[in-house]
Amino acid sequence: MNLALVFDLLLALMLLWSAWRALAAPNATRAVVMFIVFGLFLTLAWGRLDAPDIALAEAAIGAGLTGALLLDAVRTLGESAGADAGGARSPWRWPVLAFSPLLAVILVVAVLEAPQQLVDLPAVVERNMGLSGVTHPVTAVLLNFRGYDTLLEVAVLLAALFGLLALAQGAASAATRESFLLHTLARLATPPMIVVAGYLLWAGAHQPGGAFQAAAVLAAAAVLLHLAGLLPAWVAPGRLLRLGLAGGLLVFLAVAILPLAHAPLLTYPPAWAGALILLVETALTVSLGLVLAGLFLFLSGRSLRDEETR
Amino acid sequence: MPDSAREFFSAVFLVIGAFFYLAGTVGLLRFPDVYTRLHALTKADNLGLGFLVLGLAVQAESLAAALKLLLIWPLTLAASATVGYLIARRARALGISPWLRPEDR
Amino acid sequence: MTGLELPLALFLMLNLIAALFRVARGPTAADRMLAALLFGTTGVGMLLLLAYAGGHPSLVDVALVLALLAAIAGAAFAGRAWTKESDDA
Amino acid sequence: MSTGLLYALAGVLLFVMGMAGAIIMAGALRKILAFNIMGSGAFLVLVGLAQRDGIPDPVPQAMVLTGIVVAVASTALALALARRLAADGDEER
Repeated sequence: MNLALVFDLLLALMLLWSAWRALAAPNATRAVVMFIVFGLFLTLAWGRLDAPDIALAEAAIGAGLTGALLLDAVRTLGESAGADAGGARSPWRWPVLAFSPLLAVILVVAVLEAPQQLVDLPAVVERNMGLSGVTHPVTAVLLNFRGYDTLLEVAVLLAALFGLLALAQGAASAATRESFLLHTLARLATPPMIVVAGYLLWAGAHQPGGAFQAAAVLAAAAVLLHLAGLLPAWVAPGRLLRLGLAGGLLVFLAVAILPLAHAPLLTYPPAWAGALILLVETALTVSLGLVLAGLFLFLSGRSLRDEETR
Repeated sequence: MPDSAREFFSAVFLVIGAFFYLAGTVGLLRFPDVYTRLHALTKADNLGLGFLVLGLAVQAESLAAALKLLLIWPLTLAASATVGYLIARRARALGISPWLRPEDR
Repeated sequence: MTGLELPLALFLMLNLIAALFRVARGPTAADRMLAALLFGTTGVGMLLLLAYAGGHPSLVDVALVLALLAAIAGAAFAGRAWTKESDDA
Repeated sequence: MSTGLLYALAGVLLFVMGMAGAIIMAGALRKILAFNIMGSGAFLVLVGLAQRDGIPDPVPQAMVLTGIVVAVASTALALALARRLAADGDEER
């Protein structure tokens, strides 16, 4: 019996089961806890799929950000917000439940019958690696071959944060004094988190890692400091914070536009590519770290209950 | 250390680690209340992962790789101690009373 | 590589599946969270085993990140989410 | 069956499950969870299908990597919307 296949099958079943429980659990806390478990299984699945870059991002975001965001939302939205249980009242319930298995069968057949790719992308990437300025293929795709995707994606992240800022209302709660133990842990864990973020940023050029994973770890450090009462929630961004939030996108844009005089957008001269990628990644790490931290820190504590108590 | 000895120690430590994971899981399933289950959980964190990391560090190719592995352990220790304390404190604040032996009730 | 890594990873996976029983049973929200935390530690262990079982060596980095952030969900749970109402139903 | 194909099939089922949940579920928080599950399913299909021959493909991996970061940003935005909706609903009452 092939042990790896057994492992994969069990993991796939656990993915489906935890997703199912996250949807069907009778109250919000349970649903969120199951969703955190789902994220863990997903991290393992990325590991099995030879995608350590994604596993790193999933681990950092799932454990550091999504969990805290959703658990905070459980408190502020209230346990029973919007008749959370099961959703038995939707008029679409039966049609959707009847149609879903059919759709699943169609999609499964489509996946099984999917034609081979016309272009052998891994080979194309492999051939062009010499021009990319880095030796890790995922980083080469992310910041060189498909750089414009990443550029726009950074803009999308910033737009999401702006949207969130426009919606946030009510006073953010002040940081509460948490227990001495959590305090100490946050103080002890933050320096290694920053070191690990720096390591991931540096490693991205030749092995899995890079700006996104490093930024997620930095944001997680901010979340931990806030939970420990060492970092107050953000109310409105001051000038320095605004510069920090937008800086990564601005640096990326500048690097993208500069070669326009004699080449298309985002074509780095191969000799400079490595240095330019490191520059962009460093700026992105700081900026995205602030953006991702902002997603939690601007939201934290602005709640229904604050409205009620006023 | 010769390779065969390294493999032997590695295997022994890995199996001990797996045993403590099993112990943690059994405790989580069989213990009567939150407080005792916390105790079971931290066995998996402290000893299970500890021995597992040790077992892998023995067979690591370089000192740096072994040190990276060994760094994971104290991080998990600190996290599990803190979270264990926070959950126990919260449980008390919510008025969950600890389980007592029938004769002590 | 001792050849034990993959079988042990599978063993830990079976352990997790047993622990799911606690997630399903509760009774308090904390019991579910404890199981989730056990999943975290076991996940770290499995990633390390997979890394040494011939998988990608940087899975060790993933395990390191997971271990580094292990306290966050638990702290958010104890500090924010767990209230009397979480244990109903 | 290759590892890639196995997870692509799991991804299909997660996608359908998430989609059904996003339509049926009543609570905002559940809808957000359902959307996330749907997205994770799509990510698994994207990477798994490209790697069904067992060769890692960096192109979908890079896309999914950024996709995960965008997913958490949209989750946060959705949670902010849900809070605003809940707060406004309270004022009207």
